[in-house]
Amino acid sequence: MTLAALFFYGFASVCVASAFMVIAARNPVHSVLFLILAFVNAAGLFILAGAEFLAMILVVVYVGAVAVLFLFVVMMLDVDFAELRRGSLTYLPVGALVGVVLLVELVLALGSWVVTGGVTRNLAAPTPPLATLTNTEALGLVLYTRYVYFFQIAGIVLLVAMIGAIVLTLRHKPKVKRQIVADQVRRTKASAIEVRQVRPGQGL
Amino acid sequence: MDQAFDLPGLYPVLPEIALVGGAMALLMLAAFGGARAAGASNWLAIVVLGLAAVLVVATGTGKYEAFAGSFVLDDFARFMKIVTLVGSAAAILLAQESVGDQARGQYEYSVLILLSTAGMMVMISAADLIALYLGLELMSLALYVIAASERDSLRSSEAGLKYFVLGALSSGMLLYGSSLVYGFSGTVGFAGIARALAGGDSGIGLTIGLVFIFAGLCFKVSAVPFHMWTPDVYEGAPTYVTAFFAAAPKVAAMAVFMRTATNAFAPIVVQWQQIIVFVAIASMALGAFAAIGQTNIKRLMAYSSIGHMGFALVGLSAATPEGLQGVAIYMAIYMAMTLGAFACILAMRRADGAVEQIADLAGLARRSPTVAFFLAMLLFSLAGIPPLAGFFAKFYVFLAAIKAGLYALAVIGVITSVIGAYYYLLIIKVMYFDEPAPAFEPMRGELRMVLGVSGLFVLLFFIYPRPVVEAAALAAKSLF
Amino acid sequence: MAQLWSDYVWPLTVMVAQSVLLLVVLLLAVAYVLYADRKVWAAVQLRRGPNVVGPWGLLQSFADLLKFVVKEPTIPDSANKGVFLLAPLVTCVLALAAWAVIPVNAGWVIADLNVGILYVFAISSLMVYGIIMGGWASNSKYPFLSALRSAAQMVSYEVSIGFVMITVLLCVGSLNLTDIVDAQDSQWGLFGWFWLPLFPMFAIFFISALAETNRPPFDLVEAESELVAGFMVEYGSTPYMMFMLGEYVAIVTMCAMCTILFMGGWLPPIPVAPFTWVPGVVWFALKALAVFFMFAMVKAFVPRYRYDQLMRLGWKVFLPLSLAMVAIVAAVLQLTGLAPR
Amino acid sequence: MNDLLQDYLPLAVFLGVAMAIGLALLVAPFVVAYRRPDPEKLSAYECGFNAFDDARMKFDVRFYLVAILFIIFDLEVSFLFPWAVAFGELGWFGFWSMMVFLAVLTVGFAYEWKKGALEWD
Repeated sequence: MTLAALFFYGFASVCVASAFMVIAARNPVHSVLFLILAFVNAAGLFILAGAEFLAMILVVVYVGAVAVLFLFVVMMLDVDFAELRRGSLTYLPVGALVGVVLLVELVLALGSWVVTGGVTRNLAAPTPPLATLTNTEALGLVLYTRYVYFFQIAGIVLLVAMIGAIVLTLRHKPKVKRQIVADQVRRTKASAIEVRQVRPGQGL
Repeated sequence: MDQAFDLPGLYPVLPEIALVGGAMALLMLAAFGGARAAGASNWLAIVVLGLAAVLVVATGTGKYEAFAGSFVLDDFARFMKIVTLVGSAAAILLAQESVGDQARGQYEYSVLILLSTAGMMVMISAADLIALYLGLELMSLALYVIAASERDSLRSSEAGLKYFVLGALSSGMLLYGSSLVYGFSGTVGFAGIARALAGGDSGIGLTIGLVFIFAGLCFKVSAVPFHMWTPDVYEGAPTYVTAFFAAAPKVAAMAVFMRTATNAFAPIVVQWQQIIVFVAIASMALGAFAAIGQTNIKRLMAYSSIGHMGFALVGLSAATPEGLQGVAIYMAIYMAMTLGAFACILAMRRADGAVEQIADLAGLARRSPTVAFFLAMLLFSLAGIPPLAGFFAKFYVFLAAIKAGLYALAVIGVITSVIGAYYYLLIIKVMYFDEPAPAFEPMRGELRMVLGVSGLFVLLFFIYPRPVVEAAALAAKSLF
Repeated sequence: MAQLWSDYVWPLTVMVAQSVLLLVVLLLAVAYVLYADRKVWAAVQLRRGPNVVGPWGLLQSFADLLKFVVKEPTIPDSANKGVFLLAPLVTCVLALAAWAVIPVNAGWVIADLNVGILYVFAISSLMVYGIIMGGWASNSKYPFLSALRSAAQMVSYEVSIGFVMITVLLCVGSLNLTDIVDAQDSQWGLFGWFWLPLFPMFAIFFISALAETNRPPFDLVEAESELVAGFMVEYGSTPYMMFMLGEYVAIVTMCAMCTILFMGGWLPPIPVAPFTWVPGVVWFALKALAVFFMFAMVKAFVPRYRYDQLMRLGWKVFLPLSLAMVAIVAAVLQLTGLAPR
Repeated sequence: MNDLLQDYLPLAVFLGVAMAIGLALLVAPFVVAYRRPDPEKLSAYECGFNAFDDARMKFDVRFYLVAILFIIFDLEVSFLFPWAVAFGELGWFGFWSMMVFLAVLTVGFAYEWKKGALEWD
């Protein structure tokens, strides 16, 4: 178990350090890369907590998809981030204050935390022991039946995201000639070839 | 697998299903049906909203639960849902623009309104934190898109982005709070949280969680420490979108606020009462003072709505059935007034496009006396002058506050509403006594309809207030 | 002290030894896969292919390695140095990392994860980073265009691969790769493997795997006639080699995944005596090699896709098809009661 | 729990060894190879002439759209994984639950298709 503790402190400290670097890095691309590092370490922490499915999903969704979009934006958008950043120092005291307040509250909250009997008694669906059920399956057993309502709302949220993405970004360039495969396939000899008799010296 | 999930259990959720199903059908119809179907989408959306309202009413009375208690349909939910549905339908009517505004013909607007309304319904019926969060996100995500929907307008894009960034921040706070509450109580259900709180051994964590959840909800109702987005978004978004923002989402957010406060956190009422009292005072004061210098009428409406949310929260801070009844009445009347006022703002259009300065209203009484009269009535009502509806709205919440012993709060409320009356009266003065500005184009039929209905409601409310007052009383009772 | 030895040091040594063994075998395999690729391609074009270094050119790949190591490494002045060097490392290490969970025989696996297939899926969705980082850090136009193209391309086919995996999982009921192979074990031998009932998905997986690894006919990333060498333009020496290595390891991974998901992994094709005597790892290698042969043949005789055709194939053909197949497979399993419990 | 971590320890070791091999390969030429950089050698390649301008440029919003759509479908796939694993025990309710979810997203997909978001021009 000491090994687990070692890994925990490793993941946790790298995670915090890279989270700090996300806001401290000068180059926005480096920020995103540090964000990815933070995500990967968070996934490591999830594994240590026994949530292997969530760890993998974190990597697949956040690192594999969301961060790609972030990278697209910061790499390719050609935004002058140094310029954007110039004014931000004036907000530093306020931001620092909010951060400190959050930290104090977190310390207060967690400092007083004891897992009381009430907490475990109230659990709606306690996680079954890993030996009997992998946590992917445990999740599958409740997500689509017991929590079907939330699951379906999540689907609708994704639908809104799709509509939103298209409403906000889709623009058609005028006069673009597109390949219509069905039309090409539908062409037959009869519709494509016309046999004409060409008289010499006269043309068509 | 679980026999609790048979189909009859879905009966109370039918309005939501109708909304979402209707929205998807509309989307498909408009995408594949060509220009005519797309043109009819606004009316079809109103039909869907009407159908949902009928389904809500058809559930009769009494309390239904679905999905293991995540969804509650009680009298409170019914009242708020009807108000929300009416607000959304009116917003679609207001957006039904016939003349060359650029974003028209986009059927996505009505589809997004339907989906956003579905999110509001989920929020109103939410009896656990997950449903609350998902409903809120569904509503907000659609709203972000709508706010930025005029892509060629820099202001609209900016409004959308601002709203999105601050909205995401508020969602983050809400989630942070929710996770603290879950961690300390072991449950996300409101009933379970109340049980854990009543058990009393949960420590300070639940209170901190409560603060964050309330902060997130204050963002959505634009109450004071979290109101920064409101003026910019109201001003930047297209006017018909602002009209929607000012009405239905506020009602839904206030409803979820009320249910969370009274159901989940009832045992620590003393703690949250302090927060709400502070927020109410700050909102009322800011709404009254900041609005005075405004020249843009949409910005003014933003500050006005901040102030009104403060007044509504006065009722909530009483934490009694009377107080909540007052909030319910307040939200219904507020929505009617706001929609009417926005109908007038949307009618402020000259041949070269829409205008939104207060000075443009100058001499409206001479140009179109009927519109001026109705707008004046609405403004009087917003100011809370008897015997108009706005007066009763304030009357009920202040009465509840006094009964609950919050005398100082009631006094501050009265003072701020007197100060607030100043800027409403200023507009009336501009309309009636200033030199006429160039005339507006004639008002569209739909705007006339919304203005007429809301004007008459505001004007005649005092003759027969019983249906609303009694429904609100029933609604408030079902929360306790 | 003795306890420290038996609890920590010895197991760790074993793990390191296993890892090194697997990696060495894998890298050797890649060296010969590369050789095979060139030979097949050459044969199709009636050439000899590599035939100078060693007997029949068998040592060609090692000579290449040596050559790369002694080449001068250059880092362009305008490049972002850290990211420029990180990119090939990421590509190479990620490609190798997938092999930690791939079982080459019953029980022959470094880490037998409950979520094995998800891990492979996660790794393959990360492979895009090497290319984006390399393309961006070079600060040069061709790599930049290539990085864009490849990111959109890999991302588009990722979705279909996900759906294909889902159909297989529906038939298995576990994310563990060993379980997936075991689920194909039946008395009908190769006719009990999933390639037969899920044939359309097998085809989609194979083609998506080509696109995912930027193999021809989907090699728009390097498309030498338009982008010179794509995101690798500015690279030389071992950083360049590491990109190539990563690419080929990823190809071998995809072949292995094809084998595990659809071709019964290490199971013998006919479950009777002479075939069952052969060690599973041999079957596994043979099957993976067969899939790789198809990879090589496709490269040799299918012309390159145009970018819009590539996107159309991914989004408008594979995505709806594989989505529909998920529903169909689920419905059939549910109706026939064949779903694993 | 402990068993779970024991599954992952070899993975960590394997990643470590792979990383070591990668680093060794990366560093090798910097140690052994001959190096004599000059400005021509270190300039960005652009078909033989000097680069016209910076390689950082704005590009088509379409790439963002593809990335966004990918995120949505990726999430859809993530929702499918636990479903597929627990499928046998979910019964018809679980089946229809997922079919409704997929139907909602298929509506979105059809809309995208019709709007031309999947076209590439």
